[in-house]
Amino acid sequence: MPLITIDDQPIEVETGTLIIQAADRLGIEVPRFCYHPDLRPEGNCRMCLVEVQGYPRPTVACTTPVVDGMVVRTPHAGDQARRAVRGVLEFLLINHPLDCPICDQAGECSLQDFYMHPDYGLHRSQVDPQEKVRKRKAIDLGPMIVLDSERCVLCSRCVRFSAEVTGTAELQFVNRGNQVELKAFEDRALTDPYAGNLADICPVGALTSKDFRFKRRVWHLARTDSICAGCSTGCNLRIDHFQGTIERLVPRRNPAVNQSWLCDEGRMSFHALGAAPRLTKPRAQGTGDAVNWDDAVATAHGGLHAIRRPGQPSRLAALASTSATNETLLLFWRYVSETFTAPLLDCRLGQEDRWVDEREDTLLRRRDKHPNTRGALLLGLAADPAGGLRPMVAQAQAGAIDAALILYYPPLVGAEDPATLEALATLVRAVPFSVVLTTHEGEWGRNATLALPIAAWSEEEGTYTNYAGVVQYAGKAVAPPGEARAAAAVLGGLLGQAGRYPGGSTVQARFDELAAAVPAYAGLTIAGLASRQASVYPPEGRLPYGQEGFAGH
Amino acid sequence: MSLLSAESLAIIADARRAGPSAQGALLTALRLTQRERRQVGVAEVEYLARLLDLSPAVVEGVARFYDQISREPTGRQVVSLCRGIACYSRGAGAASEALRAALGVGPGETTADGRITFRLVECIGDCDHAPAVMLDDRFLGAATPAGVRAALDQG
Amino acid sequence: MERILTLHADQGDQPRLAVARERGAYDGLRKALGLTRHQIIAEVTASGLRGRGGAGFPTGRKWDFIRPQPGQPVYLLCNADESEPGTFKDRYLMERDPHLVLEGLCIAAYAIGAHDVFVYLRGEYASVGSILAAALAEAGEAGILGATLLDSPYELRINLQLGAGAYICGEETGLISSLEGKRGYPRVRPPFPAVHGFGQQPTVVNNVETLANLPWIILHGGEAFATLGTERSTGTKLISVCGAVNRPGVYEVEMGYPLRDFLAREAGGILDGRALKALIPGGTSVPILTAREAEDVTLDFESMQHAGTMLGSGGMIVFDQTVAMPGALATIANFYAHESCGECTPCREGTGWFAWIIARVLAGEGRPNDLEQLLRICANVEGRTICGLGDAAVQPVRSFITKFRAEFEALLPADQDTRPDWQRHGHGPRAARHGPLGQEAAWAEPVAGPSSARL
Amino acid sequence: MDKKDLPVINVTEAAEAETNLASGMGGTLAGMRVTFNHMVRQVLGKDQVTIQYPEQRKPYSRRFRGVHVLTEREDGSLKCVACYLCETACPAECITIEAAETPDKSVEKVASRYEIDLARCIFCGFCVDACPEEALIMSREYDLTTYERDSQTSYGIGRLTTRPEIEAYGAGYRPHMHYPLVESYLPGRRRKVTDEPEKERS
Repeated sequence: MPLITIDDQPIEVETGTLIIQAADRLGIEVPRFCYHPDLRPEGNCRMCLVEVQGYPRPTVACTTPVVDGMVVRTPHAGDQARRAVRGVLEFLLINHPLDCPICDQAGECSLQDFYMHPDYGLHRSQVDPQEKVRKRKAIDLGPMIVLDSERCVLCSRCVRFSAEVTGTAELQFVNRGNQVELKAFEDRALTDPYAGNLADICPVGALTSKDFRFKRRVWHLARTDSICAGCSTGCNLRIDHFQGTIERLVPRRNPAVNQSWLCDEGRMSFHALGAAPRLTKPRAQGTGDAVNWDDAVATAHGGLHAIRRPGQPSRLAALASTSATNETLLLFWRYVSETFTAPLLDCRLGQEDRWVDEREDTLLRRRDKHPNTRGALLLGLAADPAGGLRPMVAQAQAGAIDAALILYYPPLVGAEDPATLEALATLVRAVPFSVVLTTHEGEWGRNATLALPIAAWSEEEGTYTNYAGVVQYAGKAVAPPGEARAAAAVLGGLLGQAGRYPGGSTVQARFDELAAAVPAYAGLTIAGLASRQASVYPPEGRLPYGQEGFAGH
Repeated sequence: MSLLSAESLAIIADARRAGPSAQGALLTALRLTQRERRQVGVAEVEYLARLLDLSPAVVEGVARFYDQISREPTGRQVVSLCRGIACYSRGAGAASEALRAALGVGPGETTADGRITFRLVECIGDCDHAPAVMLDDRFLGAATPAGVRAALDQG
Repeated sequence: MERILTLHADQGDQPRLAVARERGAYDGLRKALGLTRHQIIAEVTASGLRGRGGAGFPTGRKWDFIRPQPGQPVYLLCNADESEPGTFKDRYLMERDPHLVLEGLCIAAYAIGAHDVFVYLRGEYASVGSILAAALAEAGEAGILGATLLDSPYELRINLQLGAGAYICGEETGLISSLEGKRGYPRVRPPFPAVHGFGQQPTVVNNVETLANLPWIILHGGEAFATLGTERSTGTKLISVCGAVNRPGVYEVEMGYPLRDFLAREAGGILDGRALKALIPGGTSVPILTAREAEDVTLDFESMQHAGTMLGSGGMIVFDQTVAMPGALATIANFYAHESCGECTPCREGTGWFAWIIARVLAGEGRPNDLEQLLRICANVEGRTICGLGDAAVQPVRSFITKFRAEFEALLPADQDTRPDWQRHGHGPRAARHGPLGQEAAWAEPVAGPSSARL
Repeated sequence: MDKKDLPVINVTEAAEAETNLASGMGGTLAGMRVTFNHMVRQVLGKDQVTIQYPEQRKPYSRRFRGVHVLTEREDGSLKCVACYLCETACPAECITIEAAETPDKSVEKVASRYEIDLARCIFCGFCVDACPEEALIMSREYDLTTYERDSQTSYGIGRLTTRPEIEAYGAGYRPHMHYPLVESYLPGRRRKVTDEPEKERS
């Protein structure tokens, strides 16, 4: 393996590694616009010029593979490189509009950051603002993207993304010289379902998010790392929120799960939380709305406990959700199996256990729109092949069910399936005593004996296990509305009523219990998840996405 | 319906086979389209995109890279005056004015009747006849209004 | 003097195959087919032939880089995109002696094992293209360039491709991109075309004139070729001279031929007996030479390099005393601003900035520090770009300003304005920066400006 | 210098002089005279120290940091493009902005809501310093007395642009007041901020 030194720091890397990658590994910031780890390097922005001992002129770090013994100096250490990068940055700015006050990129803009860098920025402008080349502004490119070609630095990241990743090739450059302009043919709306990523990969304010447009200045945003709950892929993302409201979702790079991408449905999924009215107070049938949590939990357990028949199976229909976190599911499973004898316990509304293995497209999206189906399956919540919501309904209609405990989260991506809602409604109507834990007001839950408001995605922390068995931690960004509580807390309460151990108070503790209870998770910890991609499925730890690969690659 | 003549389509088909990639035929296709349609506008771009199985954006991007491919229709005859350094030093400026007067249109313009387009082009490699002028693909040698007129009339 | 390229070119009937055959066309190819590839490459290497496109890279070495994997196709691309301002030698060859070019093409293809050849002609050479096509057809019917070469079993398919007006497509990787049906963007090297070229396959790109030397080299041997010219510039060179001379045109001279004699004899002296002011020896992409500098230069790579310029494409542009340098530079700067492909930053913005500043200087609206500004921009463009166009654009700007500074300074106002540049308003014409470059470019008449202090 | 050049004060003489005065009514009268003179001048209305506020007001410096004013372009449109820099700079967190899009592509972004809670404002002027376009300046208006707190101390776009007080007091503190970089107009008056007179008219 070649051994090279960058700014006097030695590093050994695999053959074929690019200088810029080696520098990144050393944590040395090499300024760049066109280079992106998940796109083919093109070396056109010339911002990553570095000097290599023995080379007559500065060379681009993003296309030059390391050679053993190479001695590299970045602009931070080398005068030649510094002069080169200063020059390139000045060129990039001579025709850049003075838009920062109205540009959504401001605050997370490479041009701004680099210009403010003492090593290669802070030059005095030599051009009159009136002289700049004018191009077209505020061009609407469909539901996701707004294009401002004047701000474009022509790094071609977007062009390569639409050509290599989505294969739609909807963006191209036209003209020549300093008249070159980024353009979608006839300004047509971008059709590919991953267009939102263009706003992320654009290093400047040329391609910005239409949904986030003018909402907030980015420096006001608080950031929480999380996992997309839109489907069973479990793309890594960051929740940007301000004073308790989610403003946008942006992908986090994870080469093993979603590279740097996020589908538009996932990106917009947070809007689903506010789309319908939320359930904010525990509600008991008959008695108006005024039920406090303690009474509610007590009543719930009381009613459920009452149906137990000594020596005989309990006629309880317990329906968990494949959208719940592993920790919630463990408590649900524990409460049901520790309190009742042979109840109907399942997590399927439909065919989740089959859909979880089906792709929706060749890039990220999967047919199963639940984030944690694999986790639920690993917990044995779909043990009975004939189980699921529909059989429960059938039995309830046959009068074979005395009580129902339902945990339900509306999907964040795609509309709720009316048939499923109808089935739920029927189940609730058909059983004499029903406890519903859910996030939103819903017709189907009207007749429930007890409706308990729980926290939705982004309002509680926990782990999800994606289709391929990668266990990932999702943080809590905002507080649940009203009196809503994390489902884990509610189930813990029920366990307490049952005189059982209510589970740990922190997510770490609850996950340790999961690791202890479920062999697949043995030896894992929350802290460990962050550092490595733990795959618990299939058990031998083979990563299916390894073979599946991604579109356009 | 096809925007291009059968023989053009045949040539494009050959070009697709000649190179390692089908997209290699795009340049030829653009030239033929420009010659037959006198422009590569929206309709032409979409047609070529379908023909060569490319995205319209890609076709437009390539089309708008080259000087000889024009978005707006050009005249039936294109007079190209060289503004290269050699021709400049031999009075292309004066020639430009003379031609403007003779043709009634300035550089970059097309006559109202859509017959003649007058362009200034970069060095066309006819420097020994500076200031050099072309009519379509023909080198006319040194640019004199009379000479250009004659050439225009004989078509 | 020994003539290699223009031996028959002056006879009008040379394009006719029958005539050309009588004069020995394709004899070199016949002999080449009797040799092995390595023998041919050895001959060419021995001949010391260097690329005639402008860079002067040894042709034998270039061929030697081709090491295809088994079953991997190899491509030969003939660079006939002769767009360098002031250069028209390749056009001369292809029009007057197409079979010589085709013969060289076949030899080269055979030498590197290429079965598919593409001749990339610039769009403006459509008429030249039809001459080549006719010659090609004739040679095809005669069974010379049919499915196979002469009577050998060697398959060769020659394709003509016309460009559509883009200087950058004369750059070898830009030519490859254009041929692949993409925007003519040059590519970052490494990987070199010899490894990943046309369609990611091993590719050689040779200039027309380079190829035209091959038949002679094969017939008379590399040694013989090496005896011509100077030690490191062997053979002869086509010089296309234009501008202020009495007999502009294409002339073949032996390398090392004195420039003074060339101007006096071949070029027929300066126009109307005026005095030489300056000349650009190898297309606008090389530094200009003042009359004094030009005095004892000889026409070969080393001497030109020694004089601080390059032989380049051999497109010689001569200026007499009546030409004002600022106007000339504006024309050249507009050319590069117009022809920069816009892919990489320094060239895209730098060439535009050159044109813009020079335009306003010419319009008498320059700023006092504009010349320093231009030189500063030169330093920021040179050596920072993907391809050679950036460097090429720098050469004229820097050499014109340093060698004819007085003429530029005469156009600049004295500095009263003390405000920082970004606060000054109302500079120069927008033409250089706005709208599709060029059609609006203001003409500056080449009338006599204040003559340079150096003359 | 020489010792004998030093000025000499004979303390004893001075002391004697005072004792003589004090012995008579002289000192008292002297004092009375001063008091009397002042009384007369006050009554006759010459150089009064107090003024009859609010009927009378004192002019303030043009750098006075009073209630804010949102300036306009020449065409009368609001200059503020909701860049949030003032909100970001405000140490009292009393500025609330909401941005909206405008069809005018040369502007793109405008403030649909701009509110300064003057009950929280400390009139430090950071907001004005932060504004890149002199879209927000301060006026010389200083009397903010109201009967209600929230409803009347929180100024929205309306009150920040159209108030008789702006007319009365004129423009106050703004950066570059001596080296104007940008053009801004006082709301509704089509008068350049830079044309503001040195002294306030009364």
